[in-house]
Amino acid sequence: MLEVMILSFGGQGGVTAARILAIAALNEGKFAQAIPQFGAERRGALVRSYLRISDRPIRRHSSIKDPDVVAIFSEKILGIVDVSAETVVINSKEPKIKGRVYYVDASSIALDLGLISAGWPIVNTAMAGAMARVFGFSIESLKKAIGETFSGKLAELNVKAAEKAYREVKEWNA
Amino acid sequence: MLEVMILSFGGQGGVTAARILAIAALNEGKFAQAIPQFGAERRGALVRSYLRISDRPIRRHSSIKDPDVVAIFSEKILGIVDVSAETVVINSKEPKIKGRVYYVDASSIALDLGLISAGWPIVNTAMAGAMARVFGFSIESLKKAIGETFSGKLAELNVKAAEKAYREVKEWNA
Amino acid sequence: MECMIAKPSKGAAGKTGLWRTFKPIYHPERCNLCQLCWLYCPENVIDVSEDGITIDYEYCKGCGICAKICVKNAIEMVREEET
Amino acid sequence: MECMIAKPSKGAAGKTGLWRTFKPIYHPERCNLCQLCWLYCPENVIDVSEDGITIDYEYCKGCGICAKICVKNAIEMVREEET
Amino acid sequence: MVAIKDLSKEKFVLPGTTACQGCPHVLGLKALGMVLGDRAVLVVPAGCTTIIAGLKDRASLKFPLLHVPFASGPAVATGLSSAFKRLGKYGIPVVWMGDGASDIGFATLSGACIRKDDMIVIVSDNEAYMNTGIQASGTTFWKAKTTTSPAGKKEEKKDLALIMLMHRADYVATASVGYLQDFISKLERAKEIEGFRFIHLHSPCPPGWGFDSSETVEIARMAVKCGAWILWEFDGELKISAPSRPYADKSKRLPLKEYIRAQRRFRHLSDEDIKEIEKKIDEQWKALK
Amino acid sequence: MVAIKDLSKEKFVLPGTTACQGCPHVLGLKALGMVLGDRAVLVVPAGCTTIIAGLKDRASLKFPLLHVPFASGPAVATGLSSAFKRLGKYGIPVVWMGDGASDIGFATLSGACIRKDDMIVIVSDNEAYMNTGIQASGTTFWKAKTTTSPAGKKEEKKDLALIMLMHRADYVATASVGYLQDFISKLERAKEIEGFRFIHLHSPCPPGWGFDSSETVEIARMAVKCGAWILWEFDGELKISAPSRPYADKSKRLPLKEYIRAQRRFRHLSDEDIKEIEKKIDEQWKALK
Amino acid sequence: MRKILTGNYAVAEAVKLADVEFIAAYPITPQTTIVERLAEMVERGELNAEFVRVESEHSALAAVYGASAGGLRAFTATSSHGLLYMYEMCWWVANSRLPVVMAVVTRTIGPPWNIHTEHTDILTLRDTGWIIAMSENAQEALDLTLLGFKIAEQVNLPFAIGLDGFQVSHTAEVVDVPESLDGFLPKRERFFVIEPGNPITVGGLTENECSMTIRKEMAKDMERVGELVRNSGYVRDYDLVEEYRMEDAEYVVISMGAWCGDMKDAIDILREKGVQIGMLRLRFVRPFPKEFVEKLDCKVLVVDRNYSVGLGGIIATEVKSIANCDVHGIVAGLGGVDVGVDDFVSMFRKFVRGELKGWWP
Amino acid sequence: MRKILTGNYAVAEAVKLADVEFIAAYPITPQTTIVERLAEMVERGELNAEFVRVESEHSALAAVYGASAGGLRAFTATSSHGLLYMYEMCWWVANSRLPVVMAVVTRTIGPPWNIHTEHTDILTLRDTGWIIAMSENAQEALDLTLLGFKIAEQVNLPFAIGLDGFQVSHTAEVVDVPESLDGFLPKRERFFVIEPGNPITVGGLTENECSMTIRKEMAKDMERVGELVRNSGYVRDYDLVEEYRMEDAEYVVISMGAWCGDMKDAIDILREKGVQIGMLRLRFVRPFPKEFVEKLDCKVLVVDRNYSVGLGGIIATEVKSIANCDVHGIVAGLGGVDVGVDDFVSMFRKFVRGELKGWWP
Ligand SMILES: Cc1ncc(C[n+]2csc(CCOP(=O)(O)OP(=O)(O)O)c2C)c(N)n1
Ligand SMILES: Cc1ncc(C[n+]2csc(CCOP(=O)(O)OP(=O)(O)O)c2C)c(N)n1
Ligand code: SF4
Ligand code: SF4
Ligand code: SF4
Ligand code: SF4
Ligand code: SF4
Ligand code: SF4
Ligand SMILES: [Mg+2]
Ligand SMILES: [Mg+2]
Repeated sequence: MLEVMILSFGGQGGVTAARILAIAALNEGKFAQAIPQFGAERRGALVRSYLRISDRPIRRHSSIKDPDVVAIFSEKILGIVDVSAETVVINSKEPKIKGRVYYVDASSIALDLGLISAGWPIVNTAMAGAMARVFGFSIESLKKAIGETFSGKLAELNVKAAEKAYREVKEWNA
Repeated sequence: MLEVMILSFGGQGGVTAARILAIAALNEGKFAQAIPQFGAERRGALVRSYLRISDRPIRRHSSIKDPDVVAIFSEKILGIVDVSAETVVINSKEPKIKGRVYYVDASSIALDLGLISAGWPIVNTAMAGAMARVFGFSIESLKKAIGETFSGKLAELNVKAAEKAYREVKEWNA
Repeated sequence: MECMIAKPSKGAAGKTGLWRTFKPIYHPERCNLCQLCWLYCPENVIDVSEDGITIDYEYCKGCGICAKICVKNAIEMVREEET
Repeated sequence: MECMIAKPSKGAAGKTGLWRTFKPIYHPERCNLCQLCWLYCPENVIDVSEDGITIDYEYCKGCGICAKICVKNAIEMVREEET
Repeated sequence: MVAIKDLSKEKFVLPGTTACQGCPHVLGLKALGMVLGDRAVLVVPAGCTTIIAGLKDRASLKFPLLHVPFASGPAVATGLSSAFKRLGKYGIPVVWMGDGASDIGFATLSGACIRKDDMIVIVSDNEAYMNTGIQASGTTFWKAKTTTSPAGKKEEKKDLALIMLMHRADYVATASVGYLQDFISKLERAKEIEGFRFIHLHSPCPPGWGFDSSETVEIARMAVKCGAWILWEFDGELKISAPSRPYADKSKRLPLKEYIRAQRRFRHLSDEDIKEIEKKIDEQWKALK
Repeated sequence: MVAIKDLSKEKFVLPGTTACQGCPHVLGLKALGMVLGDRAVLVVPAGCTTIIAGLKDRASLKFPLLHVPFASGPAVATGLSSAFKRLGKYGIPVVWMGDGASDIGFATLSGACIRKDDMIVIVSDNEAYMNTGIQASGTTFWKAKTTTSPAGKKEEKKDLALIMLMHRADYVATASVGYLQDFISKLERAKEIEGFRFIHLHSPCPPGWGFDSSETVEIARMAVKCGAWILWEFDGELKISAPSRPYADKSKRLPLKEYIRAQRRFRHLSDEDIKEIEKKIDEQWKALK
Repeated sequence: MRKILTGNYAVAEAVKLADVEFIAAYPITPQTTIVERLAEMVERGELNAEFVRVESEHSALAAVYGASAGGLRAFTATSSHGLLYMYEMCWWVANSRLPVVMAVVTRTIGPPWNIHTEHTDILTLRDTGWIIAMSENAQEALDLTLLGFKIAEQVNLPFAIGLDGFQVSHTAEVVDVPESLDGFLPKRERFFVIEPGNPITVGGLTENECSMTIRKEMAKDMERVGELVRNSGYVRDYDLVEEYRMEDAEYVVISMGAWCGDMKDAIDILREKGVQIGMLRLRFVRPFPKEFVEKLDCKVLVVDRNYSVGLGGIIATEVKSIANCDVHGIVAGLGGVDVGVDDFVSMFRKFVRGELKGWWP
Repeated sequence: MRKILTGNYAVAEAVKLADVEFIAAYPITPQTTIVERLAEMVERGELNAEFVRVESEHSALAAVYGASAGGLRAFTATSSHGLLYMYEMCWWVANSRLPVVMAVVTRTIGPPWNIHTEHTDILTLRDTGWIIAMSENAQEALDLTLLGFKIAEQVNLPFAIGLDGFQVSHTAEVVDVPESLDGFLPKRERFFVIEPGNPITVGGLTENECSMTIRKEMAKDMERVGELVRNSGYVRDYDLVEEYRMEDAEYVVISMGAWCGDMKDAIDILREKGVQIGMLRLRFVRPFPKEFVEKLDCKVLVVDRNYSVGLGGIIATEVKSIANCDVHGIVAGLGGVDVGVDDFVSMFRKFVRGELKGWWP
């Protein structure tokens, strides 16, 4: 079982990213579970979401304390959370921290595509793209998942964002 | 323990009569309990109230099924309830039924004194007077009880009614 | 469940005629058949016909509204006999 | 019981300056000290003095209201640097 | 106005109810039966009508009738009206509630009204919680004595109908058991309209107010004649109803004192008190004009 | 009107709250602190303010503050005000509630008002249940889209302030976070009066209505300028407040369209819809004059 | 001083003796006469309290909550549907650790509408953190109300006193009313007081652990109640239970409320016939008098005037969960069905013979 | 069809599949997404039902009561304070024998305000006459909602499905959604329907005995539920409980809700270490699955995510009242405190070693 923790600011779409990836996992023939942070957070605050992916049905419902992968939706988060995991996926132009790090400039991808809400670039699909790549999902599984989540023009843009990040995500080890 | 059932129409004051007699019993150095009918009755309907008098504390709270004394506040009640008890106290010019019967014209006593409410003669204190006599209470105990229950002019009138009935109640056996 | 379902029935409170202290007595000769007494009888015990009104004494509670409402004084309240 | 009693304290939500995408930059030379920005700053992070205003960037959420309200254009919103 | 002779004689209130002698609610319910007949489906929150509706297996009212919790009336009617619509039934949910039910259930009433749910709500207002033994309610008359306002109620009577008017109810009227024909014509109108219809019915109660059971109608009429209770109707526009119209002219009004002195609940009032009330009545008339 | 410079600079809202960027509630709370200072004792039923007030041991608001169940606010204040009176304390209970709380708690609000209990009630109206995720409330604007009115709300906005006026509250006003000085002067007036004081505060919410966080004040002002939100005050008599006065003249009003088109919740509206709403606005102005 | 008082009037007397400062209540049969009497006392100046006529039970307890949070001694009373309508507030008050006292006149929950006694209503409080006492008669109604204020303020938990509807509430009996309390009820420190100048915020969002801590603390304080009842310093001695003819009992009846008086009369009758039977009357349901139930080593009959659909009598369940001996439960007198001395004589005899079924009648 | 759905969306899917005709609900976290989803379905015409936005939970259930009394299939959903606010109506609906279905997303009762899971809220229904089921995951949330309609309409009792707040309600997981129901949910006769032309009066004052009769009848019909669940004809088989690795268990854990998944993982780990441990998961709390508890003859640990102040964990009390073996209770995870696989491993090991205390953590 793969356990993933997503760190994002409210409004960035961490929860949605987890759900999209869960659907993508299902499309890959796996079992999956996406858990939003259990909180009453306002837009802007730090949010934790969780994602489990497994070949067998997932029974547990508790939060993930020791994730295999941590996904970081904003560099600023590094300033307020101590991140330690084998694998990190980060929205950034550079790797920024130590370990096995996958980095992608999801903010720019989102901004370029006009995926903005209340001033925030909505990086969820771009980050989902990067993570899908890290998890070894096919881009098709992911695109289908995005298609089920959004509709119309929005779906199109988000698919584009995911594809771009899927392509552009870079690995770095240190 | 003496167990008494009072039958009256709503508005006639059966419940008040039971309470006054309980206070009178206390004044006589006894224990007593007055139980109103447990119901949602409107003015006019038949009401049962209960009275227990004893030399020892009274513990039970259930209703009285087999009373020693039945007090009947209106002759009309005879038409709708089967009354059977060793002793009956009735508001009537005549005994009206068989057994050991104490009768007194409580309606006239009340009407004469102007004890009327919504067209009804309020016979409670007159009937309490008759019952007190039957129970062997002193008139003083009863007067005190009435004094605690009513105030001013009303107390006076009710004491008069009770005294009159206490004096006038007649015994009859058949 | 059945015990908490009730069906329409006269006399839900029994023979409420027993509640009366005063009894409405109808004087047909004074009546103009205006039906006001019928309209305002809360107990719905007055019936009207071409010949006048009838009062169902089994249920009439003797409230006295009919007598008050009748401009013709065709209803009179009299003290109920104790029987 | 104590754990459900809270006392006044800045930063109940942490350093909310982190929430900013845009940052208000003050241009004192354009300011007329009308204090409207102070009045309408929802986060209460603007302080006024005779010399102008100061913004507490530790908590300013970058909502942009101050910039909009300022008739003098003395506050400008600029994209926050990712650091 | 329908002539008395032409009113339906079918009995929806069956003789031998548990109501007190001279009960105002029963008068209202009779009128309801005359107009709505078997289209009325009653929703009855706790109150005197709970008792009046019957005991054990015997119902005193020939309507389909649901007894419901005190605060729930209009919401239950919302559900019922939805059922009638969906199942193509011709019933009209009628919430028959007391003034007390309109206190505890005011949020419910307000909610159903702003949704414009399809029902007729009648608040039969005897100006106190009678079923529990004459406690003061929001609509208890100013300065009236009740068991919870032993020195007289300190607050003015809540003006339910005006408040419902501000809710934009589809139809609002005041009525009185002293003017049944007026009430009947209002019910006729309410029956024709769809949506949320509200009638505030003035219902003097003999034991609760302290007057003889024969005087229910008279006391109700005195309230109108002295101007304390104003009959009006909002049906697109607000109109004072015929029985009240003469009393817009203050000089035509019955002296308030006569109304007040006829009731035990006002026995403690001074002449000053009465004057104070009179002033408020004037204001009330002004507000409606 | 107090000059901005003379307003108290003491902070009752402490920086670093959990409110969203551009939150209107916080603006209202700031004003409250400026006027009532440490006399205000807040009673806060569930709503966004529950969160805004702080987390864990850290309170964002420098008032004594009781969190209370959703429907209970004014009743809790009744108890508090009794305690303050008896114990000789100078506090004023202020019920700070959302529009949603005024739905479920409408009976409570109504009850406290008719008792004329001593408190200030402020309904900070962001026209939906925001804290639970933008569900429609009684005061949600006509035709606005919410998660429970996905095709737009079918009922008109409940006119809370007028309804409270009909309750004979001791003081009633409408206000807007777009005109804080007007709100502040109303709070000043409310502070001087004893009894039940009610202020209906218009509070546009960026995420709930769908506009940028920088536009809270602008949107609030647009509502006033297009006449959709009318600022008025009842203090013995009803007066339109200064910021709204120009818009009594229809020709002076901002085209409603501009207000509507600035918000995502109205994205689905047709020009017809807007015209319909415009008509209602005219009626509203008529009713107030 | 000995007086004839109904249970409801006895409660009102206690509230007066306790110098209660704030009362808010909403009428419901059979609770109304408590409230009416208090309104009258306040009106006459016999009791210097504020009496607020609220618009619902939810608001009654909300107002009482506010007054108590503001530092006042506060009281309310209700019954059945009223209790259900204020149910949310009951939880709120308990978790807030406010020493509110409430009389609950027990009554059947509808439909059908039924105003007679049943204990299912008051038992809905059993998880909330309220201390729950159940009186047998008017005397206890008075005494437990007074004890209630004392103990509530000692442990900072709200206190509910049950009175059987009509059987206690409306039955007038001999009650010994204390003339004065002689410092029995001093004012005590609260966990918090809401007042101007003290900017605390109470009840907001916290760590999840706080909810858990709060329950643990309540549990701990609840455990102190037994000792406090035994050492209250009240004019009469009380304990969480009453033991009646338990000396050598082979059979023990457990129950609570007004009909326990009838049961005692029945036990006397059976004792005369040589049956070794006694009774453990629960005067308190919360805290549950575990220590008394644990030590029983005889045949136990629990008579429940309440019912949990899908499981059984509530007290029987709780007794069974604790007792170390045979426990038989019977559900009786729901909806106020009258069960008196004769019934109990025959019920207990059937029990002794092992013939008792689950419902009576 | 397999989909990724949250528990709340799974419930909404079930409501749609059940062709519900009337929905009234009031928002409360974490129930809201059920209601929003249903509003959307109705709006889009996917579900031909009336959706009413009421002004409170009391009114939500009142409207549902009215619709159900009028003959419609009706649904609502709520949580914690919402449930407490509609509590009076819960009793009314049950006694009225209306087959209403309600989702209860479990949440801690405040203060302090806390939106996380705890089962104390849904357990306040345990006396009322509602059938109470508790799902472990989104799949069961869907299945039990569908079963709920069937069984409610078969026995004329309302049905509540519990979902752990967030853990089930908001966790998106794989759910197998039936394509259609093929006559699984036919319309059934009701005890009564309120409609014009049928002048019956329901719920008025009756003899006291009626209240008793009603409870007896409810008890009887409640007893039929187990059999009906087992023979429901649903696409998946269900029973009142789930037995997990019970074959040869010396230790049995009893609990309910979302964390039972974590417990199963913990049990697997302990099994691997040779501990003979299994689990009896309560899928239903009412009717209480007595028959399954009675037959246990091993060491039982009840893990309660709820608490009755002054007594203890609620399920532990009920299990103890029935079980014929040693039962130990622990109260854990109140206020949503996270308890996961590791915790359970260590909790169960302590239990086996006889070292477990009453609270976790
Ligand atoms: C929640 C709740 N609280 C209180 C009651 C008790 N109760 C029943 S009827 C009633 C008074 C009814 O007053 P009103 O609505 O004016 O009707 P009336 O009896 O005057 O006709 C009250 C308080 C109840 N049934 N439910
Ligand atoms: C009895 C009850 N029902 C529902 C809720 C859930 N709830 C909490 S806040 C809220 C919405 C608040 O809306 P509003 O009052 O408008 O305040 P806002 O969040 O918009 O500021 C709801 C429905 C609750 N806490 N209690
Ligand atoms: S009111 Fe008088 S006149 Fe009219 S019908 Fe009746 S009895 Fe006849
Ligand atoms: S006395 Fe009353 S009940 Fe009898 S007929 Fe006249 S109005 Fe009707
Ligand atoms: S609003 Fe602009 S001009 Fe006014 S004080 Fe602020 S910065 Fe200066
Ligand atoms: S951006 Fe917003 S929070 Fe920051 S100073 Fe300006 S108004 Fe205040
Ligand atoms: S108390 Fe009044 S309203 Fe109630 S039944 Fe009697 S007369 Fe009618
Ligand atoms: S949702 Fe709106 S009202 Fe609520 S905190 Fe955010 S901005 Fe403020
Ligand atoms: Mg009334
Ligand atoms: Mg809101």
